[in-house]
Amino acid sequence: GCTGTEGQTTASSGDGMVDFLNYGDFGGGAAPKPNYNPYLETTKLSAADYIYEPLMYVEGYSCKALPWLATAYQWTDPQTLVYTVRDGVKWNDGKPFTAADVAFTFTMIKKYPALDLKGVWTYLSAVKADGNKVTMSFKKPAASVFTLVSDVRIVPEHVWSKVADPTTFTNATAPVGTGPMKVKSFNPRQLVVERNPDYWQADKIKVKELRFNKADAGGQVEQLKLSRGEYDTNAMFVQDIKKAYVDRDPKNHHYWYAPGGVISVYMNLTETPFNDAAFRKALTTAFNHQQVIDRAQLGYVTQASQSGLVVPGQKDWLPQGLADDGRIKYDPAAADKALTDAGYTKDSKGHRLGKDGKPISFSFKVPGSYVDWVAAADILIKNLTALGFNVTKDTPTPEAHDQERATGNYDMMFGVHGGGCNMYANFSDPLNSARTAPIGKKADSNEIRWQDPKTDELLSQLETSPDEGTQKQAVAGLVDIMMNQVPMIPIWYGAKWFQYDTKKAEGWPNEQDPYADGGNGLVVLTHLVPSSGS
Amino acid sequence: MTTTPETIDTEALRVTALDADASSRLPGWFVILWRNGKCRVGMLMLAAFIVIAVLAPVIAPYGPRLDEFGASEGPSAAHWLGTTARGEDVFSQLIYGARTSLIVGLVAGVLSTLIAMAVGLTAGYLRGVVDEVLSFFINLGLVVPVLPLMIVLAGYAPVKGLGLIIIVITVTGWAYGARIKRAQIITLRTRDYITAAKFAGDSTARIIAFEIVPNMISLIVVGFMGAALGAIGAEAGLAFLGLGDPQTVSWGTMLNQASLGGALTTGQWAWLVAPGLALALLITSFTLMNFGIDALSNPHLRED
Amino acid sequence: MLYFVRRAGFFLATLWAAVTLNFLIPRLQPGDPAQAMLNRLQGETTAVNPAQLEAIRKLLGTPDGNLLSQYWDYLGAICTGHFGVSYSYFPYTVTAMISSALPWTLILVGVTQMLSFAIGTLLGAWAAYRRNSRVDSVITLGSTFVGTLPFFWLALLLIFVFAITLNWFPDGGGYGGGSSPSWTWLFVSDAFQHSVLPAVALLITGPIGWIIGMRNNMVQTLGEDYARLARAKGLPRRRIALTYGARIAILPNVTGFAIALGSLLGGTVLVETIFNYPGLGRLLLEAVSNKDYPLMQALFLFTTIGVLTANFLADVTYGFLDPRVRRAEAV
Amino acid sequence: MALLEVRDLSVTYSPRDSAAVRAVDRVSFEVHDGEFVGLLGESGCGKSTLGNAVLRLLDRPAAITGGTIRFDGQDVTTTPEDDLRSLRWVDLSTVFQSSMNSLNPVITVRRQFADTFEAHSDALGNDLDVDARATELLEMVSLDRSVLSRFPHELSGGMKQRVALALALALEPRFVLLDEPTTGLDVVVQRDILDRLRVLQARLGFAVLFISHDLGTVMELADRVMVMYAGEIVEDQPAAEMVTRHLHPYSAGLLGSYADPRDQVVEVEFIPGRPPDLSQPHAGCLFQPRCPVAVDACRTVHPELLPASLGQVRCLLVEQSGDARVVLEKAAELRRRDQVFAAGLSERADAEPVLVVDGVSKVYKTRRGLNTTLTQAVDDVSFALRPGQVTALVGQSGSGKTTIARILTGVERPTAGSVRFKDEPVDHLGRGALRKYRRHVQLVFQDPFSALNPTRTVAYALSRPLRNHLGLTGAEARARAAELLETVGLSPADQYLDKLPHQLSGGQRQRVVIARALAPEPEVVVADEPISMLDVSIRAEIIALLDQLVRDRGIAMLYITHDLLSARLLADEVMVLNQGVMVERGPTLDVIAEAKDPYTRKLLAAIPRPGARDIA
Ligand SMILES: Nc1ncnc2c1ncn2[C@@H]1O[C@H](COP(=O)(O)OP(=O)(O)OP(=O)(O)O)[C@@H](O)[C@H]1O
Ligand SMILES: Nc1ncnc2c1ncn2[C@@H]1O[C@H](COP(=O)(O)OP(=O)(O)OP(=O)(O)O)[C@@H](O)[C@H]1O
Ligand SMILES: [Mg+2]
Ligand SMILES: [Mg+2]
Repeated sequence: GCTGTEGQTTASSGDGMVDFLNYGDFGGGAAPKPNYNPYLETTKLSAADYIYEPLMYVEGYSCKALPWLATAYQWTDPQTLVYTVRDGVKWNDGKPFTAADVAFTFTMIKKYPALDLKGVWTYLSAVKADGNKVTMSFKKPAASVFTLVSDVRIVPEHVWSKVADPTTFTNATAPVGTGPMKVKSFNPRQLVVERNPDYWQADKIKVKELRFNKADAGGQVEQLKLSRGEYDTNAMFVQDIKKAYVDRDPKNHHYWYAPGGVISVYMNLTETPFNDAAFRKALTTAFNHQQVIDRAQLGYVTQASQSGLVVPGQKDWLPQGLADDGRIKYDPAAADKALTDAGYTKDSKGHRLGKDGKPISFSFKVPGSYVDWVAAADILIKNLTALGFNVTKDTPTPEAHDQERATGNYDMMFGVHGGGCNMYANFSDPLNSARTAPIGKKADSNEIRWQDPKTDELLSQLETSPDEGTQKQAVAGLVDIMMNQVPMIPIWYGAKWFQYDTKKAEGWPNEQDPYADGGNGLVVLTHLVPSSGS
Repeated sequence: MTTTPETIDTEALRVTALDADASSRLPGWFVILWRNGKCRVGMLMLAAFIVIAVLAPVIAPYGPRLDEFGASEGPSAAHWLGTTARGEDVFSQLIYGARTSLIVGLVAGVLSTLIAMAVGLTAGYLRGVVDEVLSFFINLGLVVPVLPLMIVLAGYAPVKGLGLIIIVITVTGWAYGARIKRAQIITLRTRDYITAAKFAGDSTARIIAFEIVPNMISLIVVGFMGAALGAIGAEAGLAFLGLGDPQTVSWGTMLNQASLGGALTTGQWAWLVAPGLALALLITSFTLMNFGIDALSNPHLRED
Repeated sequence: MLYFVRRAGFFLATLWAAVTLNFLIPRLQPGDPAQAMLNRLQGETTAVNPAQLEAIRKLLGTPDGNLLSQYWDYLGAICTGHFGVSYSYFPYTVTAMISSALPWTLILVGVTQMLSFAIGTLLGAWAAYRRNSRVDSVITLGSTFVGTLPFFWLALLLIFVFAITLNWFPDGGGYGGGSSPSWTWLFVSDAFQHSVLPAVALLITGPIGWIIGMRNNMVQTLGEDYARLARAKGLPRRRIALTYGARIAILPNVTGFAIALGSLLGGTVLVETIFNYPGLGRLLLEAVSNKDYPLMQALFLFTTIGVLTANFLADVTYGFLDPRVRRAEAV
Repeated sequence: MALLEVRDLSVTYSPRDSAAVRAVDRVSFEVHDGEFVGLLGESGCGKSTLGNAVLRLLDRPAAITGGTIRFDGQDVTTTPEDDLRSLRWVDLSTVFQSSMNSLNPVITVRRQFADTFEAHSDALGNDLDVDARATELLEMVSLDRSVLSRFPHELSGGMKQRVALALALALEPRFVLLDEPTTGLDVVVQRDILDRLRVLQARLGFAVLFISHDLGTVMELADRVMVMYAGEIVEDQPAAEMVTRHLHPYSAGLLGSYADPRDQVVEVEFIPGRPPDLSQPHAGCLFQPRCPVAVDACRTVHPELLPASLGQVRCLLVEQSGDARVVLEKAAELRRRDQVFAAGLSERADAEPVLVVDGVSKVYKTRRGLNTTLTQAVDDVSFALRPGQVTALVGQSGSGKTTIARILTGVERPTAGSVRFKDEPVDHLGRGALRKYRRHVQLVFQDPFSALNPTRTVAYALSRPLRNHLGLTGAEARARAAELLETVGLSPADQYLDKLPHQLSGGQRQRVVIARALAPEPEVVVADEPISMLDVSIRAEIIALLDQLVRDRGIAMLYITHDLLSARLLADEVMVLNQGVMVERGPTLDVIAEAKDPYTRKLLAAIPRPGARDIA
């Protein structure tokens, strides 16, 4: 409790603040070097996320855009987006933050395409600052770019304009940002950031220090440490989380695995019988999702909706009247019947025959080292075999697996898509005919080779229209395609690992209060308060 | 002291015992090994492992990948060593695992030892240009980047599963042994009895195999033990890298899965300890046999 | 003279071939660096964002084209020592990464390798000297049993018992979170504490090969005539064991040791991974799994040169250690 | 009290794979301070075993199965190993029969000396100048001090032996056991060394037990000579007595096998039959089956070693009759007729040479750090070998004889000059051609201890050439191998076929090596000291065998030896080598009778005359 005495267990002192919280890994590989360049996605240290902030923060659970460095935005026309920049924000070196910084940031990204992680300049034509307004002009209607543009981290002009080459800038000493935290100390074992007292919403930050700890590659020791309560939050896979973590301190140890990307069964749509929509649709009831979830995924995940959206977070986008949010029940009898009806009969020995009268056989590829995927594939293969298909399992290495998926060298395999907040990207990446390639060539992202004019039309509607109603209408059309044409069959949602400990701080997001997902560190930090209990 | 009749008697007894020994049709090397008590224990242990491996389906109570039991259970009457995080029976996996581990260990061990011997001994024995060329390959073998090579081999090799693992391990593992053996043979090749064998008209291969190898059996055995151990370990490592067949059950993969499956965090000691112990016991059986190997290459030692 | 020219020629040829393999093999692996980096970042259950991939490709300047010109650049890099920028530690250079990791590996693994060799050789010699006694059994069997326990298993056990449960030693890393590398007493002692567990793990599993090898060789040499004469000479038993048994028995192991030292890097992956040790082994594993070609190539070059040089030296010293190999050529 | 007192000593080899061999059977003798005792005996009769037992160096499966050994009053059989150490080398030193093999191969000769001194620094003090002392010792064995910095493999066989000998004397022990220490030495050096040994012995007063087959030397040098047969001592007499008035029929046989090569007529006889199988129990006298004068009682009664004449003898006849010499003389008469080999009996026709050596030289280069030393081992030597003829090569130890043998057989390449076999140059043959060449040319190795693979049985060693060169396989090869063993006097052959080299005595090994060289029925035999470790009787027999082979099959033979007697018996032509240079060459009789070269004359002068000391 908050007795005011200095103790080992209580990290909160009398001032109503948490002294420090232990976080998990901080990125940067096994031998991290200081690097707070927010654009070096793959090598920056995660502390950069607490230093640099976006215009709007689109939280990952229900995809709400939270005003952040911008207080508001407005589509003045489908090709023009105007942000109102927040007043009174200061860079942590004391200089004021202005709209000019935003314009500078975008101009710099344009100049160095390697920094353009979101690809905003494929749409943008110009970014101008004017007073507290920033105006973004697009080459064509580009409503879908909103989440991308909003998410770009803004850097100070007075620092970065002096950087010779921002692509190789490590920003290692005293990085200047607007965020709630400043770098306190770094060594390859531990990275400490401390509270920025001048933060624009400093009143919401009740944590004095975040300590990130370098995790080992194997994760064994980390798991042990987590289970012993050495971390206040972490994001890792833990086998049997209940026994290993929660049960050790049921009062304080919690986890919440929000649904993420959709893991689907991809079928090679250029091959028979997968090119037959009726066949694909028949398979939607063929898979025992629950078994996959319970056995292969240890109950950590939930069944995916056939709609391609992540429910319940994105429920608002679903068209009305979709039964059970688009989750389709496992019903082998129905699958059997649907297949037979579609002209795929069984012969006397129980083999499912193709339209050419030959038994259908194909392979299911799954990376050998993804133990959980292999287990899931085993279950699906069992389901398919029960329906009379002759399915062989193939276990290439993950790299080979990815390559074969991209080049279309497969019959059936798992693929991951969607799960983000950009509805356009969610559907466009896997389904847009512009994003595919002939078999043998690497597809950009449409690895199933779905080519459908109707889909493309809906996608362009979704891409361009700033109007929410129109967008929803387009999504409804795409959901309909997903439900009836069945380009792929979603099975489960990848879990966003997130464990937290309420000993020192509370206010973590969870199923009851899903204000963001566990990975939205910036948002979560503003919700944390010292523990009241114990 | 004069010889008493008894001592003469015991000697006579010895002679008959020896006659009986000679009449049994066992190969000489086996007799030599069998005589050594420790070696005998080692051979019996190894035999036991082999029997277990061969009879795995009979001995194991369940299939190794049957995952119908409660997950992460501790040892019980039904599951002597508990169950895995996926609800498989650990004991059954241990029994079946003996198969893979033995096959990989022995086959890859033997193969890489053979290659190492063929290359190393030829190089060291012939010297000159042959040596230079073979040494070139040995050196290459020593420095090829093993990790990516494994990945590449796994990606392109026509065989998969156990065969692939054995190939990968053999290809990457022979050079070290070859190097050591080459060094050793250089000191042996100038002995008079080797020259004598040349006078007897023996071919180079034969001289190496029948004159030199018996004199360096102990070194070869050490090499083999190292290779076998390495192979068993590498098999686990490969599975870890995703190059193995995840469906194969071996002690290595068991260990991997046990530690990945949180055996440490959930306190399932049996799952974690059993395969490690089995592995150590298997190698210990080799070491025990090593005590008898001395006598093979050094006849002086056959007498005790 | 000709002899040396020839040796040097073969050395260079081997070096070139090895270096070429180092170049080719990583590139034969399926997949590309940008993809690998993103996968590491996101894990398998997040969809890949094509724009992001594109940006990373631009950043790394991933050469997806002409292998030949890449090869040329690579040879140039080797000659000049400019290995370029690491992909997985962008924008840090390969040289920076390696030079910060090298001392750790050299100290931890180098020292334990040498200790392993020394301990292994001594124990092996002792076992041979007391052949078939209890000492022999205890040394050989004991060391086999302990030494062949799977390394990562043993390491985890050590961590669990001594770091997590007893809290005697830190659970990993090269030094504590609070200190940073410098030549202060505080840091050195901190680093030492961190090296105890990995060193112990290495020392438990390291000597076994040397023990058995040494024992077997020495049993052989102790049976030779010269050892018998030494006994007749009344040399102390220990002395016979050392100068007559061990001195000659150690010879085959010298080569092994040279190679082991030369290939320090390869053997360190596991220990550094488990103990989270900031050395070359971890770098290597990362480089490989991230397809960080520049880093990989430099590390492989290290190994290559290390092993080849060690080999070369072993060959040369062998002549000094064992005069018999110097014997004039006979057919 | 005697310095060494051996009482009823028995040593048994009990190998696991074959029957136990009682190699030494209730042997008793004494050696007094300053005494020089010779030990003669049939090859394989247990001399080395006895020696090793005295030094307590028996390895398994040999064990002392009875009796005591007292050294200076101390029971050596029971003294703990650690206490023995102070005794060793300081009081009790030795030269092994395998002395060519007993030097540590990886340290220089200097280190081998230093080691010895260091081990006994308590007895010597620490401030000993190793180099000075070692040089002194090496001089004693006629070796140059440059040998100090060499490694054993860089020395010739005889040089290694001399180093071993010098080592044995290094600490001036009270008792030295010399087990055939001079098999690799030429007579000059041998004589020189042994003379110095005697002088030294007289000065320091140490005792020597000298095991040797060189009857002449033993008789000349020893104060007392013991003769051993089948594990037993059969006679023990003062040397002079032994030469002229030996009592045992076996002693008589041995002495009959000796002659002086300088004599006009040289004849040697050998004892028919084979020694008994020591793994079987025997009643009666062990020599009885071969004894020409045996009586019925000899078959059943085992004679005891009883005092007779000036010493002791183990013979029933001597026991029974007052004057056994009469009987012995009669026996000698009987025997001489059938088992005799005489020199130069048949005339040899000159044939075309098969092997021509032309101006061959060999220089060894040894690198020691940066500086290289050159050793001119052979210098411009030319000769030819003809079918049906034996050419003997004699010369000082280290003069390059083995090197010539190696060059001739293609083991080593000459630095200059050429070797031609039937008009084909052989000095640069490739591997395959060499193999073919060796079908016709065989080498008998000088050192039988390193010429046999320790892991391979006798049968294997013999069957290889039979198989490769004659195409014999399986049982055929084994039968032929057995025959070969019988011809070289290893009988019953079955007993030896499956033995491993370490289970054989030195002489037995040497005979296996000879048999192996003869196996492929070669046209040319290069024999490098083939009989140095054999007793005189078997020596004579082997010479007879070789002679017969040479004459019957038309073999050309290069016979390298230090033993001028055998050269005289066997060779048609003698070549004398001195420091790599051929100094003399000619028909045997001429060379021996009227040597021109001073070195040759020295060589001849050095031949021992048994009993000469007494006569003088
Ligand atoms: N490998 C070698 N390196 C250097 N010198 C050598 C080598 N082999 C022999 N020698 C030298 O060559 C000379 C002749 O040696 P070789 O063995 O031919 O003598 P040998 O006449 O056979 O003597 P012995 O009768 O003692 O056997 C000796 O001085 C010896 O030291
Ligand atoms: N390890 C062994 N096992 C069995 N028999 C052995 C062994 N070693 C030696 N012998 C036998 O013991 C007998 C005596 O051997 P020893 O070496 O003492 O003979 P030796 O008198 O020295 O002969 P040589 O003059 O030939 O050297 C021989 O018949 C030999 O075959
Ligand atoms: Mg002997
Ligand atoms: Mg010689």
